[in-house]
Amino acid sequence: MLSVDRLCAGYAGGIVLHEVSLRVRPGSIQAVVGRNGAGKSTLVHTIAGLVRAASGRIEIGGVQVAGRQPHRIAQSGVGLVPQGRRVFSRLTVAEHLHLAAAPWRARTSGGEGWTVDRTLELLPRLAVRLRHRGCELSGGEQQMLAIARALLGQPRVLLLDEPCEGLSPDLAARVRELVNGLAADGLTVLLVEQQLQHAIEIADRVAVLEYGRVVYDRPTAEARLDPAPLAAMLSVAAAVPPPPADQPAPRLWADTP
Amino acid sequence: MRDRVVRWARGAVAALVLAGLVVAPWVVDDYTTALLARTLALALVGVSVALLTGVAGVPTLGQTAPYAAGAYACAVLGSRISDVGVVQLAVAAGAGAVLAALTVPLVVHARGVIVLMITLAIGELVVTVLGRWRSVTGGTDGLAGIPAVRPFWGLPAFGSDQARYLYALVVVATLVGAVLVLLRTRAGLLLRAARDDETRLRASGHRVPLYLSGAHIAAGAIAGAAGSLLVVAQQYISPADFGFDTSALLLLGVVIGGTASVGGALVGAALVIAVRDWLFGVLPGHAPLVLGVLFVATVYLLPAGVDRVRGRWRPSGPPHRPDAPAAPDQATVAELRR
Amino acid sequence: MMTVAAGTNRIDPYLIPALDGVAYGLLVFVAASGLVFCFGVANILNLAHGMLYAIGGYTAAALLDGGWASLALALAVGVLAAAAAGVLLAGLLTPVATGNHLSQALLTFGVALAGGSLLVAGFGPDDPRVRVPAALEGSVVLAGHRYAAYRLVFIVVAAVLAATLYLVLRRTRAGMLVRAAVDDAEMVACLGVSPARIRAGVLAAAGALAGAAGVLGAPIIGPGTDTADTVLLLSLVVVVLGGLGSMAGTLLAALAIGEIQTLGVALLPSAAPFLLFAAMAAVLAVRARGLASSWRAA
Amino acid sequence: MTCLLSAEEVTVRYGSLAALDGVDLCVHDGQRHALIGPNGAGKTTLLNVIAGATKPQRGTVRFAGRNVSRLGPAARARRGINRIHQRPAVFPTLTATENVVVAALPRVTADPGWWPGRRRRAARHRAGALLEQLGLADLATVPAGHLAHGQRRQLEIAMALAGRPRLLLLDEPAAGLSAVEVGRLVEVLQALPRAVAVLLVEHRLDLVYALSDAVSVLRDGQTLAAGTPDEIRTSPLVRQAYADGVA
Amino acid sequence: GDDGPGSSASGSIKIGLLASLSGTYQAVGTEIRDGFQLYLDTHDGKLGGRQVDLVVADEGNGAQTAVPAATKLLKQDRVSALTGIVGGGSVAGVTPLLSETKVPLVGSNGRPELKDVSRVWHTSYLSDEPGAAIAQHVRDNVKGSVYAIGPDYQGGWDELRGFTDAFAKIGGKLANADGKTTFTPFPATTNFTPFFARIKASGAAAVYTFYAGGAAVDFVKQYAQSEIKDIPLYAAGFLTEGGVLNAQGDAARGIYSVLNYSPDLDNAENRAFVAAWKGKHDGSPTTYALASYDAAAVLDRAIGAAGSDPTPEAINTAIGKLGQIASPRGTWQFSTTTHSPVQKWYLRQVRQDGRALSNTVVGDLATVGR
Ligand SMILES: Nc1ncnc2c1ncn2[C@@H]1O[C@H](COP(=O)(O)OP(=O)(O)OP(=O)(O)O)[C@@H](O)[C@H]1O
Ligand SMILES: Nc1ncnc2c1ncn2[C@@H]1O[C@H](COP(=O)(O)OP(=O)(O)OP(=O)(O)O)[C@@H](O)[C@H]1O
Ligand SMILES: [Mg+2]
Ligand SMILES: [Mg+2]
Repeated sequence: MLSVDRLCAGYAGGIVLHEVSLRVRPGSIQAVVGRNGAGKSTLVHTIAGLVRAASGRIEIGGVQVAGRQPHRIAQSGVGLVPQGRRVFSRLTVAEHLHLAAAPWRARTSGGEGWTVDRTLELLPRLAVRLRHRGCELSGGEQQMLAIARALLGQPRVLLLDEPCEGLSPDLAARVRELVNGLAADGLTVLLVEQQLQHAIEIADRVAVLEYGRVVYDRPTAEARLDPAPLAAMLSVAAAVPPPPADQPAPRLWADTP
Repeated sequence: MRDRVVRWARGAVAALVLAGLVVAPWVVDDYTTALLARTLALALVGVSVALLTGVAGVPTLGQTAPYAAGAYACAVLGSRISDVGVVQLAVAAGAGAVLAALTVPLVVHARGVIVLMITLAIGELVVTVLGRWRSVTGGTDGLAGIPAVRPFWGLPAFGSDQARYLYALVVVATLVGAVLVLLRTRAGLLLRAARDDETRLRASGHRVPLYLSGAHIAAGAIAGAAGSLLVVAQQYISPADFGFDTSALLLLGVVIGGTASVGGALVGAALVIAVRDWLFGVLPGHAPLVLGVLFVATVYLLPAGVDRVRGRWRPSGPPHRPDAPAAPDQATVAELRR
Repeated sequence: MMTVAAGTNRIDPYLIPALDGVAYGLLVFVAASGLVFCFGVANILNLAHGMLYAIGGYTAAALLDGGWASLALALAVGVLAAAAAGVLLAGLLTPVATGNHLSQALLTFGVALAGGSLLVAGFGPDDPRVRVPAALEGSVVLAGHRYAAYRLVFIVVAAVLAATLYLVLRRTRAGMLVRAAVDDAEMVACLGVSPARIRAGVLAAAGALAGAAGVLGAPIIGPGTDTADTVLLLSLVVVVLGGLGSMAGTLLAALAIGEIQTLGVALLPSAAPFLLFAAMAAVLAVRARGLASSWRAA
Repeated sequence: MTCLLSAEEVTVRYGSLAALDGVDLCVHDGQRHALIGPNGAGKTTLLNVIAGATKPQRGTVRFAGRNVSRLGPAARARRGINRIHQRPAVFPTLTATENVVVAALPRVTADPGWWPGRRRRAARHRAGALLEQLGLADLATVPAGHLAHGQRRQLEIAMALAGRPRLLLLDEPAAGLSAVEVGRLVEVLQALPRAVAVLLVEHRLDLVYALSDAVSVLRDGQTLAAGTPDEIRTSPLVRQAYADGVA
Repeated sequence: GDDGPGSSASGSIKIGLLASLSGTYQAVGTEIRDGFQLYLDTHDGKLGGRQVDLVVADEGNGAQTAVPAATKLLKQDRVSALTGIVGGGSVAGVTPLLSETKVPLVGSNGRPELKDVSRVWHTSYLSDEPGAAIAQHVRDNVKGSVYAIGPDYQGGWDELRGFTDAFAKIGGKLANADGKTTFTPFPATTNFTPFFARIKASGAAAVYTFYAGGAAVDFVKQYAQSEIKDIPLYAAGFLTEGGVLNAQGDAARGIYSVLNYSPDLDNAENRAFVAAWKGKHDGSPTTYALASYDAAAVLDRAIGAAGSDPTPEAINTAIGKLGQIASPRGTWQFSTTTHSPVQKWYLRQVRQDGRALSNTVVGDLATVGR
């Protein structure tokens, strides 16, 4: 459904993505993990058309879309939950939902379409904030709104760039559940996620980006059986060390040149 | 690598321009020299506009106000008290700074288009006052017959276009050099930070209004000094020299020069003013048309130059409820996209 | 001439200026409406607004012959011509579309300069004559004072315009798209709507509004070498004073400017040259300080 | 024991919505205090009130024994309240180093001397050390606007530290950070001098329990519970509240 | 071998013409250029027997563009004489250049107050002369006080002062509340109704005014729709001169104005002038075109009289010795003190003339000039 082939992309400062290739089958979830600055968001933005591809192919449903304008790509069924929410600050929640809703766009794969009511049922916090503007929402509420906005576009391919950032743990779990369900309905999902265990939990495949290159791309079943290589690659072990004993005052606080 | 090439190239161009400016009076005719002298004065105002608009992020259409204050102070001084250039320069800069200081309470809290309109109003008010305070300013017809200036006590008064031009060049070079040095210090860094994100700067403990007031007054002094150069170059001033056209062209010149770059502003403002003055001479009746087409073309030819504008010029932000100061958390997303 | 109200005999020199302030303010609102939409709402700084208005004005001067049919024709042609110019402008604006006001100012100022001189070249430097239908040419008597009939037209036009603009912006999908594009055009694109199309639409609509205003306003702020500048300045003042995009605020600002220019001048003639700009600077500065937070709610 | 920071009866209303409704909070010197709660509970709002970015309708904020309710954010920062924002706020056209230098400037105390640029050099020195600590040394000359999301978050943490806080307000510092960077963050926070108090808002409870020695739970603008991490971890009330935040 | 600025051995001479060819005063500037050109066209392109190389530059909206353009004419093109210049402020700005380059200016329109007129000549008038010329007529014909109103800039002050001073001297009374002329912000005023309300309240029996260009159109149109439309309106002639009359349409009917020229004056020079003008342009010539035409005539005679080497200095001296000049406006001569015309003024009224409205001469007024 979504395939990326030898994709190179970057900014005026230089190339960030080097020959990235991924293949996401319809109804499956591809997780992408990697250190900060590895190029995950750049990949998502390039697929969505917000960053220009320098070379390589991006195919959606067999159609090459690299180089097309973002709105054309969106029209071909790509929905985006961007990093940092990017909700419209002057529009109310209700207006966001009204604007994003595209009920006329028939869903190609099974499952009923998304309606405003259904999204509000999923994210009830939004229902009580309908008249608030985007800039007045809390961080988590903005994240919810960004997810709702993407869903209402009835996407065939969903690009999620850290969709659970800032969501409370149980809500994050529910969103992951939802994504899982969507994929089961036939939606193609590209999920960028920082917490490896959460990525493995729902994804069918997991890829690791390092300095803009895919250095690992396996089915998650494999990763679950033997998580060591993957964890090593991401240095997960270092994540949360136990609280240490008293520390000497570090040099940080010395003020001498 | 590329950076170094660019920097080197920029340095080379600057050196060439400077060399060209120094030898100019001996290679071009009187008209061009006179035009250049006048242009230098306006380019110096352009520098003050860039200091506010580009560096500090407070776009202004009102730098003609301190410019006019400087020019009239210098003209009155010149015809009644002293014809010594450095004295006039100092008094003019002081007058510009005082006027700027008086208007600080009006501008220091405003941002974006709002400042633009406030400064526009200040400029227009000053022009109106100049037009009506006839006993001092000569009214709308202006002040003519300002005696020639001597640069320093004991030196002869300027008698030629060359001399006037070289004096202007020395003054402009000195002041621009001072500005460039200033911008390399803490002051420049803090102003740029204020332009980028004022709320963040406050959250770090900085007194932003103080910095902006300082920048405003400094820019006023520079514009005032430029006013005295105009008097030297032209020996005549009238409110028309300080009208809205002048402010608008200066701002556009600064935009062409790249807003945040002082050298660029100098060149941009000088180009715009020189081209306009030159067009009115060579293409009578078609100057606005050609000038307009040139502006449009500039946007296409110099995308890098004109696109360097940032900071407060991003959309003026979501309309926050007045009782809730914009929580920095909830600022617009635009600034993240570069 | 008809008598609308029986006049009192007491001469009240401030009555007519006050009424005129309302009519003039509304005219200013109508003239500014294109810019209200384009700059206030869609955040595209269009310094060619005055030129779009002048297109309408010159159309009116060329087509009006004193009959009602010609008024309709002029309105149609003026709106179309100015809207077309707006679309052209939108095309030119593509490289500086991303909310960069100073570059937009550079470009649109250039267009205004060039377009203005082309208009003058085409229609001549003299102010052309504008003939409105005879029924509107005369004056009516209000409360014992004679008053230009045509100005009363603007009370209706402005009310309709303000209401329409408000409804379009708040209630329609198009209005929401425009406001959304101001916040984040890329995300609007990710919803499947082309920001370039939105921009073209905005400028076409702004052009149409300015063209209509130019035709209707021609008898009062007639076409001429200075029209574009006058209209642009007044419109900018109104839009910024009105709080950039708030329809109620803009209407209020327009009325305030109308009153300042009429009643204010009548009351304080010696301060007349300073009134407009002094009032503007004061209001904006006070508002920037947040001292008058309630002002906006009004 | 007296509080370094105390917020009393803080109430912030937005129209009919009470983002904070009579919240009390006390952070002791050197305490690592966590603030958790469902989305929209009012955590960020409380941080804004403490930092001076939002004026509460009611309530006072005391810091180091003084009432700072009337001070603006800049004055509070100079007294030692530094923060990071939920959405990373950096100066996009300034390089990473310059960002930290700017943040450090108000609180550098160079030895007295007339030599120009002394303060800036001291600040620059500290900026280098901080960037190194947070693993941003390679990005020192990159404009902050060109950084990835997570890198910006780290940069802002460096900026907050550069201000030499007595109280550090962290709004979801780990959100969007990769595992390695979270590890580094934990290291940095643990390396803070004991005297520095931290008020930490975070949804990752593993971090909260690892880093904090007191936890307050907010919900719907009210304090639901407060206690040690262990008490909170086992409180059924808190569990239910966090779950209810969803429903 | 330098044969002096502007002239060459081949017998040609360079003249600089500076006029507003763009901007607010474009209409006037164009008339000035066309008037001068008309004289050249009807005189084989020669002045004083020398082929003229006319260098035109654009004055723009005022001094800030006029000064550089004049600098070009004087310092780069090195013209032997300068003519034109619409704005008084522009003239003031150009005068330092004149003293520096020693080139004479034969101006054809605006004229500020100048300390030194040794190189400045004007074929137009001094701004206070129209008012002075019509004061007696107003005094004789208006039964009651007169309201004086005008634009708030130097030109307006001078025009109105000319009238009010002369009017007061012969015992006239102003209706203005404080006895002083009302000045309207210029160019900001587009709406005159608040002023009309004051006029109405003052109980004036007539109004005297001066406006030009767009303001004149607005003033006249709004006047005709206002509550004071029946109060007689007297004005300096510019109120209804040239293109503005067309724009004003019927609103201008009946307005009295004072000017030094009208196309229907009956003399041989004028008949030739008007015929030549109509052969090239639509409509009748204005006083602006006439003044510029006369400036060419002055230069024609002065260059002829300046001898074999017409240096700017020589031309300047020759102008001072011209004496009587026959012109379409009637014969006039330069005043020795002000260097502007001593000439006759006419009373005109806007009347129907065939299908169009025109300024018809209804009487002679005083001869004015110092
Ligand atoms: N607008 C930009 N201009 C120049 N360089 C950029 C820009 N945006 C990102 N980069 C650089 O590209 C690289 C990849 O950034 P990207 O945002 O894709 O990372 P990421 O994997 O999403 O990181 P994170 O986990 O922090 O979100 C980084 O090194 C960053 O500095
Ligand atoms: N400026 C504002 N105008 C109106 N309502 C606001 C404003 N700021 C915050 N709110 C509301 O106040 C409530 C608390 O917001 P706050 O940002 O403090 O939540 P939070 O606890 O930080 O949540 P999260 O974990 O999602 O970031 C939210 O419901 C939010 O919608
Ligand atoms: Mg990212
Ligand atoms: Mg929050």
